[in-house]
Formats: sequence, C-alpha cells, structure tokens
Amino acid sequence: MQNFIVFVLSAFLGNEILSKVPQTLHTPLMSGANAISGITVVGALIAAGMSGGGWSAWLGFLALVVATINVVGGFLVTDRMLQMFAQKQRSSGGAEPEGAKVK
Amino acid sequence: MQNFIVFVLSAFLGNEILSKVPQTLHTPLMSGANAISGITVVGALIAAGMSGGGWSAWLGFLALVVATINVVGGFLVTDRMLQMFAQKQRSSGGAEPEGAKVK
Amino acid sequence: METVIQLAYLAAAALFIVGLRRMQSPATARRGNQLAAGGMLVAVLATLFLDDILSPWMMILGLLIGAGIGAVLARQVEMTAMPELVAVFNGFGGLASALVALAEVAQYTGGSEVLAPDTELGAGTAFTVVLSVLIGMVTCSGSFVAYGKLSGRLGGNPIDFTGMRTATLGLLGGAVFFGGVFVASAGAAAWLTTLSIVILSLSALALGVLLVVPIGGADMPVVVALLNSYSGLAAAATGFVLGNIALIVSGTLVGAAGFILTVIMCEAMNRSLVNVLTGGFGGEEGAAGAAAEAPEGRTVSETSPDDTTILTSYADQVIIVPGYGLAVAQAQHQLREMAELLEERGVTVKYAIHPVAGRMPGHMNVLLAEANVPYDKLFEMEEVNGEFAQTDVALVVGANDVVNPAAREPGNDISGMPILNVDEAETVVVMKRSLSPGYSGVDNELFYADSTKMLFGDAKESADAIVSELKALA
Amino acid sequence: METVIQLAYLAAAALFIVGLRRMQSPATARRGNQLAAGGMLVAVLATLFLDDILSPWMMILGLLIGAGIGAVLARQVEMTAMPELVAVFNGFGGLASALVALAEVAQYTGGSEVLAPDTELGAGTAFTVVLSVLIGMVTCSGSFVAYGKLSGRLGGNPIDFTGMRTATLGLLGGAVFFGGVFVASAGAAAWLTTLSIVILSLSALALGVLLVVPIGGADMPVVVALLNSYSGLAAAATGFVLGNIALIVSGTLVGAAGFILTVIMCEAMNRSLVNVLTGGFGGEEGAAGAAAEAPEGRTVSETSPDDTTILTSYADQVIIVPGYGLAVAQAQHQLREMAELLEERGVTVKYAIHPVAGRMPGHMNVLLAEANVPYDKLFEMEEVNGEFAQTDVALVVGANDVVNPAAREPGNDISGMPILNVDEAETVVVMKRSLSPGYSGVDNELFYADSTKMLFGDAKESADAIVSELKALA
Ligand SMILES: NC(=O)c1ccc[n+]([C@@H]2O[C@H](COP(=O)([O-])OP(=O)(O)OC[C@H]3O[C@@H](n4cnc5c(N)ncnc54)[C@H](OP(=O)(O)O)[C@@H]3O)[C@@H](O)[C@H]2O)c1
Ligand SMILES: NC(=O)c1ccc[n+]([C@@H]2O[C@H](COP(=O)([O-])OP(=O)(O)OC[C@H]3O[C@@H](n4cnc5c(N)ncnc54)[C@H](OP(=O)(O)O)[C@@H]3O)[C@@H](O)[C@H]2O)c1
Repeated sequence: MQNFIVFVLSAFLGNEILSKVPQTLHTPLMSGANAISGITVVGALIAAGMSGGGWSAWLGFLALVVATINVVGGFLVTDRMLQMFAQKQRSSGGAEPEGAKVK
Repeated sequence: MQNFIVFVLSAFLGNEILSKVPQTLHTPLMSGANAISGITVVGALIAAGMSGGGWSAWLGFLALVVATINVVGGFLVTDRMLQMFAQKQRSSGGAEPEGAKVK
Repeated sequence: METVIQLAYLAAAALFIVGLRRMQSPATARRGNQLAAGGMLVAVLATLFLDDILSPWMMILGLLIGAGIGAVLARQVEMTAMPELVAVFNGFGGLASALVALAEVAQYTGGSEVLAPDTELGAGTAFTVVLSVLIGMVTCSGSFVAYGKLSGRLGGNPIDFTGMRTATLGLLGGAVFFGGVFVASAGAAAWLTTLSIVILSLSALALGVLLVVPIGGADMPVVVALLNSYSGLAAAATGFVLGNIALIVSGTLVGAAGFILTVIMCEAMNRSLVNVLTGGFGGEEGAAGAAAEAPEGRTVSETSPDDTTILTSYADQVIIVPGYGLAVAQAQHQLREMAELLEERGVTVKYAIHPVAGRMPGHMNVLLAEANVPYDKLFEMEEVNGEFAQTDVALVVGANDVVNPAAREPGNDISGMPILNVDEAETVVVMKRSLSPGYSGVDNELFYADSTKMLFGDAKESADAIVSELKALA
Repeated sequence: METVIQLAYLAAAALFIVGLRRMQSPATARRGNQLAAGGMLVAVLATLFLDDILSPWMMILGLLIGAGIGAVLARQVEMTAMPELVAVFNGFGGLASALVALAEVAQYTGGSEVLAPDTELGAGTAFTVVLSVLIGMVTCSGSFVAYGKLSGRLGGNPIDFTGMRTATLGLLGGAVFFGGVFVASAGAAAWLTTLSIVILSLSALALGVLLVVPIGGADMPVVVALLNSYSGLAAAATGFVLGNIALIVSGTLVGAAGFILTVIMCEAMNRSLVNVLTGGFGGEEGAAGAAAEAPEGRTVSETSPDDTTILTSYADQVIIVPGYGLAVAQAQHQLREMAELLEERGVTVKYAIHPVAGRMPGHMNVLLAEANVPYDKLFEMEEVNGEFAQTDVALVVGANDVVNPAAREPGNDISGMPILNVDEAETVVVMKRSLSPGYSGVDNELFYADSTKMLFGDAKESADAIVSELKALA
C-alpha cells in the first residue's frame, strides 16, 4: 500500500515536472529519462549479488550487465547531446574564433 | 521510513504545484491551504472515536471540534472569495446589467 | 476494508493535489477548492468506516458542532477581516494536531492500546509526538496573538520587555529538554511521560506567544503565512504519529504552500525572513513617531473632491493605485463606480497593483474582485510602470509605501523595494486621511512634490463625493 | 545500516527529481543530467553496502562489463542515430527489469529465501512479478524491432500477415492466462510456477514483436517514446517486487516522461495514439506508391545552386525550414555556414522549427545545436508563421510534410496538422532529391506552385555548392 502511494505521488510529480520541459529538449529528455529507467540496475545488483547461485545468480548477472549498459550509455549519450546545447549558448554571442577566449 | 519518503515526495510536489499559483490568487490559496491543513480532522476522529474514554477521548473530542471548524470554515470562506473571482470573469465582457442574460 | 480506507485516503490526497493545481488559474480556482473540499469529505467518511470505533456519537457530535461554528464564522466575516479569520482557523488547526498527539499519549499512559495500528509508543513515535505537540501548540498560540494584532484587539506595536529574548530562549530550551525526557521515558515511567508532555505543551504555548508578540502588527500577514506552513507541518507530524498517509501528504502540501507564500512576501518587501521575525519593525509606534503634520518649511497642496472630479474627467488616462487604505475604508465599490463613470466619459482607467499593496498577498485583487472590477483593467507593476509618464492623473487611494520614492534611496526601511512610479504622472492625487506614513513608518516625499495634490479624508467618503460630482456632470 | 541505505535511495530519487527539473531549460539541462547520473551512482554505491551480499565479484564484474559496453556505444554513435540508440538502451532496460523479477522467482523455486527483505512470494508479490516480466519483455523485444526499423536493418514497411491480429490477441490471452497460473501456483507447485513464468516470458517477447511489427518505420519515434514509458513502468514494477523505493520513484518518473512525450508527439501529428499503434501508417510503401515523377500535365520549375545563391544573397530575409532530410543528409554544418555567409552580406536569416520536423521531438534542435546555430535564430511555428508573407525566400531543406498545404484540406492523412506557411513567401526553394512524398506519403502541391523552385539533390551537396558560390561572390 505504502509503495502504491509512493507510485501515485511520483506520477503526479513526474507529470508536473516533465510537462514543462521545452520542445527543444525533448530528445535529450527522452534519452535522459531512459537512462534513469536503468535504476533497475539496483535490483539487478541485488539479484546478482545476493542470490544463492544457480539460475537466479545468472539471471541477475545478465540483468546487471544490460542494466548497466542502459545506465552508463544513456547518461553519456545524453551528456554528449546537452554539451552541444551548452556550447551553442556560449557561442551565441557571436562567431568569435576559439582563440579569442585566450585573451 | 516509508512515511518519510512520502513526506519528501509531497514536499517536492507541493513546491512544483504551488510556486505556479499567480499572485492574484495568493489570498485564497492561503485560506484554501489552511483548510486542507484541517486534514488533522481525520486524526481527531480517530482519537475521539477510538479512545477507551477518559482524557484521551476528551482531548480527541476537543481536537475534533476545532479541526472541523478549521475545515468547514476554511473551505467555505475560500469558496466565498473565489466566487467573487468567478463573477468578475463573467462580467468582464462588459457592464451589462444582470437582466441582459435572460434574453 | 482496511485497504479500501487506505485507498480512500489516497484518493483524498489526490483530490487535494488536483484541487491545489487548479488554484493556478482564477478560472479554475473555485472548482479546485471544491475538489479539495470533496477530498476532505472522502477522508472523513472513510475514517467513519474504520473498525474499532468505540464512540460513533462522539465523532458525529464533534463534527456537527465544529461544522456549525465554522460555517457561521465563514458566513459572517467581512472580506477585509480575511487575514484575521485565516489566523484563527490556523490556530485551531495547530491546536487540533497537538491535541490528537496528546490523545495518543493519554491513551498510552492510561494503559490502553495506542491509536496507531500495530504500534506501541516507541522512541520513534514518541519523537514525532514531540514534534506534533511542539509545532501544533506554537502554531496555536502564535496564531491567536496574530489574530489579536490583526484585529486590533491587541495593540499592533511590537512588544518588548527586558529579558524577553532570554525568556524565549529559556522556553525553547525547556521545551527541548522536556521533549527529550518524554522520548526517554516513553517506554518507562508513565507519570514522567505525562508530566513532561504537559510541561512541553505549556512551554510551547508560551513560546508561540513570545515569538509573535515582538513582531509589529503590520508584519502579521507574513507571520500568518509562516504559521500556516507550521500548521501543515503539525498535521504531517500527527500523520507520522498515527501512520496516516492522508495527513502526511496533505500536511506537507500545506507546509510547502505556507512556506512559498512567506518567501514571496518577504521578497516583495525586500526583507529577509529573519528580519521580519526579529525586526520589531512596522508597528504603529513608527507611524506615531513620524510626521502627521507637514514639517516646517514644507507645504502640501490640498485639493477637493470637486477639483479631483474635474481633473480626472478631462484626463485621457487615469491610473488608480490602491493600497491598504482602500481595504480599511472599504471603498472598493465606490472606486469601481467612479472608474465606470469616468470611462463613460471616454477616460481610459487602469488599476496598478503593487505586489505587496495591502496586508496580504493578492489583497487588492480580492478587494477589487469583490467590487466586480474586470480583470483586464488590473495591471501588475512591471506591466504598468512604464505608462505613468504618459498618464494625466495617478490616483493613489490609501496607498503609501508602495509609491514612496524613498525606496529608491539607500538607508531606510524600504530601500530597494520596487515601487510604482506614480511621480512620473502629470498630476498625482493622493487620497488618505493625513500625512502620516504607511506601514513602514518611512516619511513620504511624494506628498510634498509639486505635481502632487492631497485629497484628505476617508477614501470611501472622498470617492463617494467624486461619484456624486461625476453624476451631476453627466 | 539499513536505514542509511534507504536514505541513500531516497537521496538518489531526489537527485533524479532535481535533475529532471533542470531539464526545463537548455542552460541547466546538462547539469541536470549530471545530477541524475550522480543519483544513480549514489543508488548503486548504497546497494553495494547491503548486508547478505554473497558474491561481490559478480556485482563488480557485471558493472564493469556493462559500463564498458555502454560507454563505447555512447561514444561511437552518430548524432543522427540517436533514436536507434535510445531504442536499444530502452530494450536493455526492459530486459533487465524482467530478468530481475525472474531471478526473484528462480530464487524462490530454488528453495532459497527470496530477495526482497521479509517477504515470501505471496500473491501480491507474484502479481507484481507478472507485471514486471510482462512489461519488461514486451519493452525488450518491441524496442529491438523498433531499432531494426529505425536503423533500416528491418524494412520500414508495416508488416501485416493474415491472422496477425488473431495471433496478437492469442498471445495476449496466453500471457494473461499463464500470469494467472503463476500467481495461483506461487505458494504451491514449484514446477508449475517455473513453467508458467517461462511461458509468460516467451509470450511477452513474441507479443512485443507482433505489436511493433505492424507499425510503419516512420512512426517508430512514437513507439520508442511509448516503450520508454513502459521500461519505466517495468522498473517500477520491479521496485514493487523488491520493495525498493528508488525503483518505484524513478521508474514512475520515467513512465510519466515517456507518456508525456508520446502524447505531445501524437498531438503535434494530429493523430491519436490508437491510430499510431494500429494504423500501419507511414511506411515506405506509401512513399513508393506515390509519385516520384511529376504527374502528367504538371510542371515543376527547377533551379540550380548558382541561382539559389543569387536569389538568397539579394534577399532581405530568408527563412530556413529544416526537416528530416537535413538529418539524413547531415547537412547541418553546411547550412550553418551558408546562413553565416548570408548574414555577412546583410541578409536576415531565421530558422523555422516545426514541432514534428524530423523523426524525434526536438530532432531539429539537436541537429542545429550540433552545428552551433545560435538559439536566438531558431523560431517556433507560432512565432514565425506570420512572417513568411514578408519574407523573400523560404528555403525548405529536406522538409516535406511540415510544409505540405494538403494539411489545410480535409480527407488525407495529414489533414488538420498545423504547418509552416512557406507558400506565403515570395519565393520558395525546396532542397530535396526527388518529388517523392515525405513520411506521410501524401503528395505535396507546394512543389508545383508558381512561386516554388525545386533544387534537386542531396541537401549536403546542394548546401556545399551554395557555400562555395557565396564565398566566390564575396
Ligand atoms: N501585501 C502583503 O502581502 C504585505 C504583507 C505584509 C506587509 N506588507 C506591507 O504593507 C505595505 C503596503 O503598502 P500600501 O501602500 O498598500 O499601504 P501602507 O503603506 O500601509 O499605507 C496605507 C495608507 O492608507 C491610509 N489609510 C488608512 N486608512 C484609510 C482610510 N480609511 N481612507 C484613506 N486612506 C487610509 C493610511 O494613511 P492615513 O492614516 O493618513 O489615512 C496609510 O498611509 C508595504 O509596506 C508592504 O511591505 C504587505
Ligand atoms: N518529430 C517527431 O517527433 C516525429 C515523430 C514521428 C513522426 N514524425 C513525422 O515525420 C514527418 C516530419 O516531416 P518533415 O517535413 O521533417 O520530413 P518528411 O515529411 O518525412 O520529409 C522528409 C523529406 O526529406 C527528403 N530527404 C531525404 N533525404 C534527403 C537528403 N539526403 N537530402 C535532401 N532531402 C532529403 C525526402 O525527400 P527526397 O526523398 O525526395 O529527398 C523527404 O521528402 C511528419 O509527417 C511527422 O508527423 C515526426
């Protein structure tokens, strides 16, 4: 029951926060949210590390590998994308060459 | 612990929702939120109805009365205020007399 | 059944959330409030279906008495007395939370089962009881002091006596100490448990008084918003005591609401919360100390309702700047009528609403809404400030601090507060009763400016006179 | 220790919330993503400190392998292959959730303690296991089919065979049935438990394939967003299985994010979600069926890079309308260079971004950001639509549906979709390779309009040619 309450509150919160993300950032939002869904890595860690062995441990291990791919890959690729947005902001003042910043 | 999580999520949610209330509605928000804080009436009901009697029941009864004042009074007075806002919107089209609507 | 009741509590919390969301727009706000009220009904009904109810009549009776009193209070109050009423309700809310926690303790010390399902009064619960009682009682007595100051039953002056700070600190220390004793004794000696929680309650009540008494009457709205936040937190703490989700979610939402309002008010006044709570600022003592008569060598030019009528009726654009005096005089209906008559004569009339005009956030909006002033005539400070330079008459109705040019200079109590630039208008007419300063106690140079004309008298009477003149003109 | 770990999970959830909040502005978004990554790190580290860990090396090894593969994939991918990559990651996420739930089952049927603290595999938990496996497996296979279609490894055409609907419904029914068997047998026969969950997993995998296969390649972004939502829900369901708060909160947040994106995309395309999921719409088959050559009796006027250079360099204002073709051609850098050269010659250049231009929400923004096009040059549809009438040249670069006037008429696949009014510009230059229609397969009258000139060829090559000409001019 408590878990269900947490679920409902999170749904409300997600709705509040995410409906305000501007269209410009929808692609990074998609990949960033995807990375967060990799939180299942926590479950995978538990399954891989705490099983008594056998099927359970192997399933857990496989889960751990794919979940980690999702997490690490997801955050990195989102960062790559958002880096471009940040650059754009910095350079929006004008088309100065890189060297101009040294002075 | 679960309760604490619910608390944290609610705080985030409250912050998201309430920081978007426009200044015009701050007074009704204040009294409306106050009415909601009367939710403690639920606790008062439990205390009044489920105590074995004695001190506990009387404390609960007193809590129930004051909490209900807060709830009923709070919602009614907020409604009164907001009613005025609704009226204003209706009449903002022009200063037609009430009778104009009949036609 | 248990699960159904839990789901009902969750539904109630969801209704509060949806209701508060609708407060984001005036068009949906009323519906939102009704939804929240519906949520409350759901929560109350669900509770009536709990098992183990021993005295249903007590529950029903309590609900009826409370509802009756609440309805009468809500029906009878004047719109201007809103801040007071909210303070009173708030005090009741805090009291209720504390009493519920006390009932739980009484239940325990009486040897019965505690109210929360499946728990004893362990250290964790005892701690939340302390929080609930402390916050609830401080909210209660603090709110009633705020009520007294707002309604004028207590003087508005900040009260300060020697040793007050020491007393406050002492009480706080005492409350913490006895809270600790309560937690420590919760599993052990019942008499010590009872004694410590009673002392804690009394210290908390006294603390609430001492915390609010030194704050000036005009700062009360900030205090009320803060206490509002507290009453929410008290409800949440009670929710922890009882393990009740509806209380935790809703109490926390209210806590957030009150806190956000507090912060917004402080920002708009350009003061920190600490400054408000410790400042002893804004009592009438300041007002009394400052000039109510023009100081020597300064002259003010007075005007009459007749002259003001002529001046405004031949203007192209008039901007009305309402302030707290409008609420005091209850002149909003006359003002609306006056504006409508001017518009019939072809004058453009706008209302300029300063974010902290009045004594509550959105105070002017509520007042003018009551008088049916249409939305599209109300302008926020940023929207309208550029327009004064092209305005013939700025009509300042019971506003003072929000048009005081002293805010532009450093070194006084309102330095840095953004103001409405009425002094850029061709003529400024100020409707108030005297030359006394406003809420902040800072003298207003505007009154002595060449372009300013003072229309002394109660705002309602002056506006009434102007309305008659305008009708005579037509 | 237990409490500290729980607090760490809560902190992780809070970091996700704060991180996602920062996604509301481009200026803070990168920080937000980093905060979210930090939250993940906190959650992972906290988990490593749990008691009862039997095989720490397995955990570390799994983390290292996964991190290595993830990092390589993220480093190597082209920006244009973003949708594919998100689909792949998404499939992994769903798979992981399902596998964790399966591990829990294996643990139980193997006779060991289950992984979730203090619980057995009761009916409630069994139900959440079914949800987790079902959603997780559908997400997994569905995402990989979407990947195949997006990357072109599978044909983009909607695949449909006789009896497919029946097969889908049959699989769904089977999944529900074996889910029921699983829940019913959870306390009883271990072999039945194992058998039913294995059948459930396989049916769910097949179901994911059958659900996505009939959807056209171009609708895949919507599918990916929806599957993204599912993978969040799968994680939340796994959270219910393990009673883990971090999973529930974050999974639900992602579920909301995916769902909101799905709804936004459908709205912008003016189609319902049901229509997208069942439509068999938007495959290349549509494109192939429609005209790639001008139909008899219609003429198009062609133009060359040289002419376009002259035309644009003597214009006062040029509005560039990018579309999916820009992404295909990877012409964003050339385009930016061209725009800069035009600006040096005093031409005002704006970019008009249609909300569904490209194949992902915000696709054009990401592309142009990559090429360092400044923000203030990008305009949303509503902002810029009134300006085409005062524009000399509208330069349509690989866009088609988003400028197709057919949307204004009823009775075709894009009827009612808002479009960019390029036809109001004095001259329209369309850069694409042929007369073939866009994503929707609807023919575009714009190409035959008097004011339209077609610049055939790959957008990158055309833009390159224009850049050289502009440099020669200077
Ligand atoms: N809005 C909020 O949320 C809030 C909260 C807390 C504090 N405050 C503070 O309150 C102040 C608000 O500024 P304000 O300009 O609205 O009000 P103000 O500065 O308090 O001035 C109100 C003026 O109204 C006049 N007045 C009183 N009764 C009147 C009557 N019957 N007829 C005509 N005039 C009357 C008074 O002058 P006479 O006595 O000469 O008539 C007084 O100078 C600010 O300093 C703000 O920081 C606001
Ligand atoms: N953004 C989203 O979230 C999203 C999601 C799902 C669906 N959609 C849909 O996608 C469509 C987007 O419209 P759009 O106008 O951007 O694209 P579009 O209608 O799909 O048209 C793209 C055009 O680009 C041309 N093209 C392809 N490769 C090219 C190259 N190398 N050089 C030059 N041109 C090239 C193609 O014509 P040639 O083959 O003749 O060159 C094609 O007509 C809408 O129908 C929308 O509903 C969008």
